Amino acid sequence: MKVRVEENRRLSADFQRMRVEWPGALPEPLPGQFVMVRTRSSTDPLWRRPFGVHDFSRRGGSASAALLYQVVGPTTRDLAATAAGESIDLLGPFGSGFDLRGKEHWLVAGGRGVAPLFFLARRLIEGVRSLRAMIGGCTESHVMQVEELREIGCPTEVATEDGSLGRRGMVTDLLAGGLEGISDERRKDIVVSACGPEGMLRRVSGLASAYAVAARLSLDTLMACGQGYCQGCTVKTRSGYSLCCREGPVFDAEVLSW
Amino acid sequence: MKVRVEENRRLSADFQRMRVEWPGALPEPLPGQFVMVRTRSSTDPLWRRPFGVHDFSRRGGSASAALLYQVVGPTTRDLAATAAGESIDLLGPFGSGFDLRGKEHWLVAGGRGVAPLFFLARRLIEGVRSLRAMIGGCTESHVMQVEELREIGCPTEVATEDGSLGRRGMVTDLLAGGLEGISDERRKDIVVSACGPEGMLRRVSGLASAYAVAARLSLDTLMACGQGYCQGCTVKTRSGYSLCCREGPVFDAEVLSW
Amino acid sequence: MVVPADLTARLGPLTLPNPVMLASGTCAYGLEMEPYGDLDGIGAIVVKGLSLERSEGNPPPRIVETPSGMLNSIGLENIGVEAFLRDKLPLLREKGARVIVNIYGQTLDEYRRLAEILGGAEGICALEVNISCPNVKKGGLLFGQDGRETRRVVEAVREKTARPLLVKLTPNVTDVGEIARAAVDGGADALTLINTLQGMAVDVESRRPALANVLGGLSGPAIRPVAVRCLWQARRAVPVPLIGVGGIHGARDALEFIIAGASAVQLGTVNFIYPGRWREVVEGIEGYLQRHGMTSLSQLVGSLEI
Amino acid sequence: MVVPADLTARLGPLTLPNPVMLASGTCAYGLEMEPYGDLDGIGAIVVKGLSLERSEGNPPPRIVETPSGMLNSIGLENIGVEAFLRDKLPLLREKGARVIVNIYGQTLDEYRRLAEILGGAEGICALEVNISCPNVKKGGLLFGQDGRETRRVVEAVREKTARPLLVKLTPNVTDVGEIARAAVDGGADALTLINTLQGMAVDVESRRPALANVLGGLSGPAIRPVAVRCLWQARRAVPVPLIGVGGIHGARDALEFIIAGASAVQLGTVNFIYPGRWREVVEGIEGYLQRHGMTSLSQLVGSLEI
Ligand SMILES: Cc1cc2nc3c(=O)[nH]c(=O)nc-3n(C[C@H](O)[C@H](O)[C@H](O)COP(=O)(O)OP(=O)(O)OC[C@H]3O[C@@H](n4cnc5c(N)ncnc54)[C@H](O)[C@@H]3O)c2cc1C
Ligand SMILES: Cc1cc2nc3c(=O)[nH]c(=O)nc-3n(C[C@H](O)[C@H](O)[C@H](O)COP(=O)(O)OP(=O)(O)OC[C@H]3O[C@@H](n4cnc5c(N)ncnc54)[C@H](O)[C@@H]3O)c2cc1C
Ligand SMILES: Cc1cc2nc3c(=O)[nH]c(=O)nc-3n(C[C@H](O)[C@H](O)[C@H](O)COP(=O)(O)O)c2cc1C
Ligand SMILES: Cc1cc2nc3c(=O)[nH]c(=O)nc-3n(C[C@H](O)[C@H](O)[C@H](O)COP(=O)(O)O)c2cc1C
Ligand code: FES
Ligand code: FES
Repeated sequence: MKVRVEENRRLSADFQRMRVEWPGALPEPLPGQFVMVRTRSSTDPLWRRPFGVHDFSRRGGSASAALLYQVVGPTTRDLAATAAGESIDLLGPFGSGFDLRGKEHWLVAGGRGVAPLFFLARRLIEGVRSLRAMIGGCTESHVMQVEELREIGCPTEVATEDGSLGRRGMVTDLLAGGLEGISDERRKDIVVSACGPEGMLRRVSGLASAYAVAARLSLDTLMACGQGYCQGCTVKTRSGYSLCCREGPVFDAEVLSW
Repeated sequence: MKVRVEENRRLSADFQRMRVEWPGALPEPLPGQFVMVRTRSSTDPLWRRPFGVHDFSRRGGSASAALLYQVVGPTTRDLAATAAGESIDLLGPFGSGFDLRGKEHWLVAGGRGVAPLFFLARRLIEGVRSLRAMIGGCTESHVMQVEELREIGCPTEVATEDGSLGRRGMVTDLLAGGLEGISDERRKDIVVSACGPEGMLRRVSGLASAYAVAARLSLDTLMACGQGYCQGCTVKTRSGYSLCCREGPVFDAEVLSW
Repeated sequence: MVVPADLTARLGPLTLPNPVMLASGTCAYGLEMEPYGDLDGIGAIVVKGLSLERSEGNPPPRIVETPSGMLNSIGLENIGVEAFLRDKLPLLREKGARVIVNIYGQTLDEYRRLAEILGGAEGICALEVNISCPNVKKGGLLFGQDGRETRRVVEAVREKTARPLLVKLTPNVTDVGEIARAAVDGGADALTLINTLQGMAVDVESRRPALANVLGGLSGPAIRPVAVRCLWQARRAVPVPLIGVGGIHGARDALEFIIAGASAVQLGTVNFIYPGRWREVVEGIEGYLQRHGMTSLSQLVGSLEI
Repeated sequence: MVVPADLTARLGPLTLPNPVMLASGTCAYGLEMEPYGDLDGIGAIVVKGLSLERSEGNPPPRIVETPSGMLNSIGLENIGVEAFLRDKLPLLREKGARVIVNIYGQTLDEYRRLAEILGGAEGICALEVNISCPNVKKGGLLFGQDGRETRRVVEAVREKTARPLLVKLTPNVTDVGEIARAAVDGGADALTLINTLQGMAVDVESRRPALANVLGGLSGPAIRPVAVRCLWQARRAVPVPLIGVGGIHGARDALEFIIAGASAVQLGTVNFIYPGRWREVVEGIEGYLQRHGMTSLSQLVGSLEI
């Protein structure tokens, strides 16, 4: 489905944010869901690419969604070169969302992983949940949307591996510090929602199980279809294989068999 | 080789003209030669595409070439979307040129076939040859560079199939009329140089042989390499196969075995 | 006035209102395609390959993108034939879908039992026998890579069912014509060509195979020239109707197969990218017939001039 | 400090300073590539397949573009072995090019005579036997589609020359390993995999084959997964060095083959699009070795972890 680009803004050397119209024919997206995007009609690259919904808003009768993307290959390069008024080809929204229930939410993002978590933060604030965010990246230019998170009222800490912004270190160090400093009682009320590179998610998972907090991880697998047709995006869970695009991309850390 | 686009101008609904820098490392092109162009790094479309050199000029130490192209597929669509300051990937110049010798030159173009003939006209005028041009197309928006030809001093007649510009009919009707109206003696001095769709070139060839004038035709074959590596662009001649990209694209009408 | 063209696809005992099917393994159990158009508009839906028992399939990673194609080693994951009949088929029938069931076994006996079970089920318009499966008795070789084994599988299924029988051939053979003849000798009503080409990719950074299974099946536009060639070779080898599949991305591609001799086509990998594409292909074929003054699909089938 | 890596490619009796060759039929007689870099920087140049007599090749159209690939039916047009030795080889030697001559015959005797003629010529570093040619005695089948015929061709050539002998295999077979074994049994020093995949395309507007010859060979990135698979299958079947070819577009692709077991690679179709690409591939392989702390190419060859 062709959707019109309303805005496309460069945020740093390799990150951009795009706002697109959200046609009435599409269901309203939930935080954690994603869309499948295609920028060319040629057959290389062949597949659509998944992008988490970064934000969503309605104004009057019309709606728009935002995507936050890191420019890494042909599709994201094409996206970066798309001007407002042009269109992109998008299907969705697909997949399961993050968990909006729970007393206290900790959002943990690595690099472009902040994309779906910003939308989650917005919905959690609308639902008047208690929340905080921890955003990490290798360097300053990979840490996105910190001000925007604070603006919508989400307390946000930052870590970079090179120390160029916030605390020097991994975002999971922030998480470890946070979990360490609180009581067992309070930990029961916490839901960690995380998105980022696999190594980071594994550490989040490890911390969550060590401190006995719930964790929901948004996984990144290769996806040919994004909607359950190809059975290619399999994730190993304790009860067998699951499709990342349909049962995920958000999984309980507990069910994953890593 | 990456070359910088200096100007890219829309001429009609589906024609554009692009000026690119011509690096000093490349030999100076001759009228009738072509370049092989690529606009993407993905592998579909796979091949470069050939484009005749439409014009060439030097200013001071630098040189630039013009391409005139009809937007028909992915490469020409990409070309049309390339802004001044961006680059395209170009190899060349390849192939044989038109014949600059001869007393009187008649240039016959169908549609985008005017591309190499304009450059030929410029060189012929520089060489103070007597010349005239006949430009045809199915409709007005496919007849390009008529004013420019007249400006550089080339008398130019026009025919369109729908009569929207110039005489109604085929450009080969103009050629037939011209050849009909002159003496056998004068015909000996004439070289017809033609570029256009195959049907038109066949008619030019037929007229040339009927009126015993010399004709040089620029052929359009599929080309994978444009420079003699693949042996894919074969043209049947009376003495066997020839490579369009190396022995052509310009052939004596006589030697072709159609 | 444009006369509507007759798009009926004739596949021996099987007749479909139009020649555009969805290929096995690329549309799950068909129901998943509903958001992109009413299922009864599709020529036929070939559901994911079914085995006797539910199968988990191969470990991940199972897919990788390649130039204009993809490799998959799904490993024929499926819910099993009984679950299909119980949970999926009734819904498909309700929607008016024409259902073709793709089956695979690891022994002749498994093929036989599948044919028996499905032979009795209502609302299935044909069986498609996938013989691109490892022949347990013959090491790495597939049933479909050997003429005799091919014939034996098809005979085994044929004995157990009177339903229209399609046999789907692998391109990974020296002589497609030979396998085609064997399948027809075994009792196939029509042949489907082709299944995926065997391929492999390496992740150069980790120096591991890109697929956990090492080898996978190549599909998508990259393989279309091979698929058209196989179809044409089969056409010269056997007199039965053929179904073309492999790299069809749009109507133009479907027409290549039809002109080369296919009575119908299947869309596979394209469903992942443009899930509603089947409709455009149907319309594109109809438009082509009208533009070329033909009144029925059968005039176009095999019209290639050599 | 970055230590320069040893890029020497070891192919049995043949040693090359780097593993990047140009594939037969994609660089004419090599000389045509000079504008894009000194010929002595190329690992080796495999010239256009030569036959005893000059051959005109097939009628046009001979090529057509396909998704991430192309079909060709050049028909092995070439100037003949004598003209090559007289007109091309001296110039190639002058430029310091390492020349491998690709040969094909239509009978065993033609192969023998080619080997004799070339066996005596100076300045050829190896022969590459193309067995993807129609076997005149066996109808449509190619020599390379049959194990026994493969062995006979290789033996015939082997008898007549002591030069390093490469044998180039076709992927259009059921079992690449079997043909690889036959070629090695016949006396091959190394194997080149793969030649083109057989394919076909239809021009839907004219309803004619896109190639005058109807069938053609598919090459380019589209076939890379098939080529890597064949290379890997050959590696498991035979102990001789292997040369990988098929769809290499850049260094990353070359590394796929090397990691899967290729001691060298050949660039084919990419020469049409990026004629100087061989240099970037050489540099890319060297950079990879350095980045991964390897000091020589041989550490990388066949390093795939399954
Ligand atoms: C559910 C989900 C949601 C996502 N949401 C977002 C989002 O909101 N924002 C965002 O920026 N990204 C997101 N991604 C990731 C995004 O889909 C990928 O980065 C996408 O591949 C980019 O496409 P591309 O064509 O630009 O680059 P690609 O060509 O796909 O390359 C992407 C990266 O992968 C590497 N790569 C490519 N092919 C291979 C291979 N065969 N083996 C190893 N590495 C390879 C490349 O080197 C490159 O670094 C999401 C992914 C998933 C699964
Ligand atoms: C020597 C030479 C010089 C040329 N000079 C010029 C020039 O100066 N200006 C200019 O505009 N053009 C020129 N051309 C033609 C130009 O190279 C082609 O139009 C080129 O293919 C355009 O590339 P594309 O990617 O935009 O479109 P393509 O995808 O290549 O498509 C071009 C056209 O061909 C059709 N087509 C594509 N594939 C097939 C197929 N398999 N079978 C049948 N039809 C098909 C398409 O429908 C489309 O109409 C020249 C050609 C040659 C050989
Ligand atoms: C992910 C995937 C799964 C497949 N599963 C099956 C299957 O279960 N049974 C079968 O006969 N073919 C299966 N195929 C093969 C397709 O039906 C089809 O023959 C092949 O992909 C070529 O067509 P395409 O290029 O249009 O995809 C599968 C293909 C893909 C890509
Ligand atoms: C136009 C063309 C001509 C070819 N001619 C020959 C040949 O004469 N002998 C040969 O052994 N292979 C020939 N080949 C095959 C290539 O050498 C190579 O094996 C094949 O194209 C796969 O590699 P690629 O995908 O990199 O092109 C030819 C390929 C092409 C595209
Ligand atoms: S991406 Fe195809 S099933 Fe998940
Ligand atoms: S286009 Fe390759 S030889 Fe002419």
